[in-house]
Amino acid sequence: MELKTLAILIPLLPLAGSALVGAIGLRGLKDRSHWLVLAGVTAALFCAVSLFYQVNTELNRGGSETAAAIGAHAQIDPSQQVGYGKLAESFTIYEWIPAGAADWLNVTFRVDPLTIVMLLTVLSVSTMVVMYSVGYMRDHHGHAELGYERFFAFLGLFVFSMCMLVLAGNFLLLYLGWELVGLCSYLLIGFYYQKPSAAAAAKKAFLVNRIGDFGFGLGILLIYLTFNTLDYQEVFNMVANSKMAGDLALSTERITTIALLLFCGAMGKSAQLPLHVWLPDAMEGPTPVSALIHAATMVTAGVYMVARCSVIFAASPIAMWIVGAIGAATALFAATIALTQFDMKRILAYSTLSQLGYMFLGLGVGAFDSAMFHLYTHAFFKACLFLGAGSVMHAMAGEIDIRRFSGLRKAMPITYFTFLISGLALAGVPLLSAFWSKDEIIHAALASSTPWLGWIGLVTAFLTAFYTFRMIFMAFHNEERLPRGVEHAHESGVWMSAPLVLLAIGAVFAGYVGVTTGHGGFLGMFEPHGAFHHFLAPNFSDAKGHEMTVAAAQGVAHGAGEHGSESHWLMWLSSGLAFYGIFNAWYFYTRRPGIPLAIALASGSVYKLFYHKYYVDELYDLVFVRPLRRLGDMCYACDRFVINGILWIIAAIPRAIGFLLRGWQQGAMQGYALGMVVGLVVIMWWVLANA
Amino acid sequence: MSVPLVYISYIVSALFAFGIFVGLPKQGRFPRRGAFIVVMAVASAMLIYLLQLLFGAESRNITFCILAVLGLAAAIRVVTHPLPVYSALYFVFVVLATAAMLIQVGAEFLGAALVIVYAGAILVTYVFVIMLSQQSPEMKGRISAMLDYDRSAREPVWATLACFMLMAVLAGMIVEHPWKTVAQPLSAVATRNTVELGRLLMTDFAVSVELAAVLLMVALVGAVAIARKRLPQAADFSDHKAPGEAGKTVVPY
Amino acid sequence: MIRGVNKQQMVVGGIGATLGGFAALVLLFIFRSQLADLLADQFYFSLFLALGLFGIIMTAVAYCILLERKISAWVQDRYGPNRVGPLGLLQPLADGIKLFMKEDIIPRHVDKGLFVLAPFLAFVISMIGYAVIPWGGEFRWPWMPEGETLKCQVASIDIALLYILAVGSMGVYGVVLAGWASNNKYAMYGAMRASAQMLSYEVPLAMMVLVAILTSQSMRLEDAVAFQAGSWWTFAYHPLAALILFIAALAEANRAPFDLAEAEQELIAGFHTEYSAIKWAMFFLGEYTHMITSSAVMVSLFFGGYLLPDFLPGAHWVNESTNILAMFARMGVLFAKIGIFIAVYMMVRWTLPRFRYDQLMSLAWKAFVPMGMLIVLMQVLIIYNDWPQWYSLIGNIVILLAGGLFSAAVAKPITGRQVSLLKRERGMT
Amino acid sequence: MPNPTALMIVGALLFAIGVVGFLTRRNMIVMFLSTEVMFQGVLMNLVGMGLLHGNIQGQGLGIFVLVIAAVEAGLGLAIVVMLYRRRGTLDAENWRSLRG
Repeated sequence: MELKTLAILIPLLPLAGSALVGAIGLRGLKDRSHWLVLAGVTAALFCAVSLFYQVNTELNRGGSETAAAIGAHAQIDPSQQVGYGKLAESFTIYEWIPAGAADWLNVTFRVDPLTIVMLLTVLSVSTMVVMYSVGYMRDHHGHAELGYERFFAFLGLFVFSMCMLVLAGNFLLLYLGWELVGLCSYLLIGFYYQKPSAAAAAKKAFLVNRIGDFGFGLGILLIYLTFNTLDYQEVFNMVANSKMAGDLALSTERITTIALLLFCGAMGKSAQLPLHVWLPDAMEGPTPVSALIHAATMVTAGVYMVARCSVIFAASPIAMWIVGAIGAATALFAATIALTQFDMKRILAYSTLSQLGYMFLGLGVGAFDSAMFHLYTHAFFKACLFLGAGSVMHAMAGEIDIRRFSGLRKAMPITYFTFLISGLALAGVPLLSAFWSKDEIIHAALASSTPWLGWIGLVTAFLTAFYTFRMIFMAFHNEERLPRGVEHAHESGVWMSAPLVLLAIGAVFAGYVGVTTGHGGFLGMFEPHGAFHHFLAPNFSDAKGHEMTVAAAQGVAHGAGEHGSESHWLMWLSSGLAFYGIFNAWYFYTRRPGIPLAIALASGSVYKLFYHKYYVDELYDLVFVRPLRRLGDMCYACDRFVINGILWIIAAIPRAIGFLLRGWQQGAMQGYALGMVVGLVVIMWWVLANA
Repeated sequence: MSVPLVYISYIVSALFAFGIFVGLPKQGRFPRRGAFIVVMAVASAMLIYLLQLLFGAESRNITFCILAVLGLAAAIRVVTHPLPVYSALYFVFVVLATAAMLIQVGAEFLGAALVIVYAGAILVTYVFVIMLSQQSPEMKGRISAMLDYDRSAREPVWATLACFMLMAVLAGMIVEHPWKTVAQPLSAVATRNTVELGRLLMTDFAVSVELAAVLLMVALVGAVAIARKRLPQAADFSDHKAPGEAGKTVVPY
Repeated sequence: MIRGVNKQQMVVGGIGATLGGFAALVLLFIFRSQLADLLADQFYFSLFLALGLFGIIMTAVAYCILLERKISAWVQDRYGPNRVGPLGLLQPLADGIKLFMKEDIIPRHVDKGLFVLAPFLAFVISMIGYAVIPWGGEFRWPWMPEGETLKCQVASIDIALLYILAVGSMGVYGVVLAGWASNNKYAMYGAMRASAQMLSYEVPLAMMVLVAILTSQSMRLEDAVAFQAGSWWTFAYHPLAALILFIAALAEANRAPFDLAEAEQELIAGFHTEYSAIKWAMFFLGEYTHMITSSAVMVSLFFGGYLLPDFLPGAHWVNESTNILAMFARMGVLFAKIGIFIAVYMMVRWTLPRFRYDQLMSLAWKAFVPMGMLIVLMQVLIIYNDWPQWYSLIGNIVILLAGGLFSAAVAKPITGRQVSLLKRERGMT
Repeated sequence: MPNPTALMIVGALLFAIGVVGFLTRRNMIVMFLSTEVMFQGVLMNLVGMGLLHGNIQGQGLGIFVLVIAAVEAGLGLAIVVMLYRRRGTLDAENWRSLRG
């Protein structure tokens, strides 16, 4: 099929499934509601694969020259339009909003390597999660939960929204997808809307996202003001040429403002530091939702957006610095909180925050392709971890606190092994997927002008390994204990274990697309810039060619070329840290279970700080929520007494007049009609007399 | 031609209003049949005179005048006849006269549509409803069979006065106003009238046509919903009725 | 000897008729050139045509009644009327004379004005539809100048089909007023049934006429006929539409199996219970005239009008020549087609049992109206997209099949009285 | 062809006659009939004005008058039937519950 057809089909197929389920699910499909959505998402996945093959072929053929040039990281003249060529195609589907005299804001889809990477990630994880949900959203007798069809309709809608977000060819459509995924997130977090905590979490997620989206919207408006267009390609071309609309020169302040406003949206959606509070609470939603939306796909939208706008960000060193700093801070901050939590899903949520921080760190030092690579590998193992946690939760009758159970390894072998593999990947154990991607980011950071970011990354890597295995050891090892009310643990059914296994395979092997050269097999393993980066190279050529980040790019290139010799110490160091973290966890939680308590008691306030998540929620409550509530009370009082009083007085006047005139109304319609006619005649006569 | 047109139109209005007043039912009988006929004849004559003045010298369109007079007389009988069925039939006559007048001025499609929609559908519905609600009167005791509320008019004086004022103001305005007539309009419009009308409806008025369709649909549903009779459900057929009870219930088809 | 008429009357009548005929011939001969001029003028020709057609159709109606009786007798394995004249051919004359001679009763309790008006309305309204039917195409008297032609049609107007619909929609008044004015319970029920029925069937009727209008893209009947010249008849493009039009016309004419307004078993004689003699005959004439009118319209719209099928020998001459003989041939073709339709009407009446009232209504509203809408939509699409016209044949078949399948799938007992064989109802033992 | 003004005068008279019928008659059906008479007047006025301006839009609007009349008749008669079922009478004077 043509690219255009495929690009249209990819969002429409899940939407069709979702709409059908929404329309006839409750009456007709009931327990079978999942089929339509599953079919739609799977078909979309096939479309995306087909898209990938077409573009890949094109890349290897037509775009080989430029790609080769970029792959070798030759110096690129910024004024030269390098890059997309035939690899990126925009399709205008529909003229959407008239903007100005002849201009339209169109529904434009853009297909380029970045899009395809995102689509493949999103759709493959979605397919897995939809499959998993079929097993998860049922009780022990295999009956569907209440709202089964609603769940799948929302899930399909989410996949549609995410595809729209990814495929968007201009900022307005991106914003639409952005808001749509926010809506789906809200709906799905609040899926168990009878639970007050779920409803509150949904509301919180929505409101916190609003803050970020406000900045994002402002950023888009500023882009329109600056460049007079919202189309990606045009905007990026102008940025690359340092031009504004009307051929004025673009100031760095302006571009920084735009980048920071856009990043504001990314902070909200990807839960970066000041706006991270919603993500842990979002774990109130069903576990597949947590896996899909709040770990693998939607929260990475911010990363995707920054990578998409790499040209804009790369043009502003300050913005890059802020992105990197916030990413590093979030990574460390979330990892420390994760050390102390006991709720499996919350640990994973903080881990997600931390990994997203890595991605932003990578973006901040100009390693856009490495960040995308980490996004891609992270999707697999984090989804697998979440789904594993869901599997445990399913077996434990909803209990998720790792203090309440242990030693599940025997009872749930599949869950255990997949969880272990994904955990190893998350910890950064060599030869598993995250090892490659995380190391790349740290390496790029160390090679950049801000090496301290890389050191933070290394510390976080150690913490990551520790908290991951703390969870694994507490939940799956030691003697078998079960929470009250659960007779015996059992392995989940095939609907749930199949996606686990598939995702675990992904967690092992996904990393190799980034380390093999695409034509060299395993021999190119230690060349970090492999097929993945080669594929993505056209997207970031402009950004990397820009003088601001040439240094960073050169650093990566430098490391890439001689990873084997000069950077070996980094590999050894990071794997050493990972193993050390795992060893520590093993020692603390299986050998000497008393130690953690002792440390917690000894560290005292620090532990409390971690345990209470740095009191951020409380701080927000104090600084924002309570004053706002006061303000609301004041407004209410004002409304109640002042405005209502005025209204009462206003209403009293016609009431009094009505009281006087009531007698005239005799109830027979014809009397009124007579009055109307007389009035009509008088008015007409009046008009005539004065004509 | 010394009398201004406007005074003639006032006279016509007064005569028509008076004719209605005379013709309105009082205690169910035709109160002053002779007077009514005389007044109507004079009013018609004045109307024809007025119309002739309006037509000017080049055309004295007697057919139109006759149709107008017949239509107006029928309309007056619609509002004055004490029996609703006759009112409805007179209204059919009004519709036919109107349609004929429209066809005469070249609006042939509208005329035909008027007959189809009004005479063919709306009025049949009226007749249907009237028949549902009223028996036809006995020949001998027409008054006794007539319903109270058909026998007497409600506040005829005020109504006819208002009617006179309305007629006078409208007719006076129409006659007096210096209408800007477009040169040679009529023949150009009249040829291929139906085609032009179709084009107009499908281009300029396309949205209105859609809205009208929706409106009709809504009215259809609304009418069904309003007038539906709550009848016993079909399940009632399975009930065993006591002898003598069977058949007393209204059974819906 | 016709029963009911004495010999003296017959003799006087015969002499009078002969003398009158002779006088007419003489007058014709004297004024022949003026007559030729008058006949060559479209206006006067139309006048003559109208008068002539009135006679022809009255005769045709009378013989339709005879035909009906013969056919019913044939269906019921009887002889039918065979006493008056050879093969009973003078029976209509005898019937007519009888109906004129009978006492005209106006019951005391009726509303006299409307009671008298109703049969005339019924008759006249069914009569005036003739005006726009093209009876024989264009032709030329031998004495007319070369190139000029006359239309063998009373009125050739732009909105002929609308006119027919308008006239048809007025047809209900005769029945309704008769029923109401009779002040009789059965007549009233008959009238109410008739009015609802005719209103309902007018909708599919108008839709099918609309299909024909769309197909020939003109509201003139002669254009509809011309459209069918040299191509397939519209029937071949729109068989379903023709079928629906036929059935709706049957219902409009209050013919069996849709004659609920006069169902003997239920309503004595329905709306004309109180009528007798000439007023009753008026209703009768009205019904048969209505049949002829609707047949003529249907033939013109869907069955080629006065055209002979092309493959017949001489069809070219008959269809296209302006010769007066060809015109008469065309008229003959049209009358033959009308005759076939009337025969079908009668066969239907004596073959099929009467519908129940709810079946009648659901047939119109649940079958004909949706199918009609689809056909109209399809024809519009064909015109809009410039598809070949024969697509409509496929469309018709598809609509018919789809409608049949759908109704078979959702068919439910209509009254709820039927006990399901499969499911045991609650409360039943 | 007649002068459009004549059409408008006849329309105005029809309208006024309808008004008086609506005001004086107590039978609800006849009141509705009177409104139909008013519609006729409006229709004629529309056509007349259209002719006056030399265009066909008056007739186009006339079609919509027909639509409205049909809608009004359908709904109005449905309401009348319902009211008749309630009280068994068509007298408009019977429905005065809106009296102040």
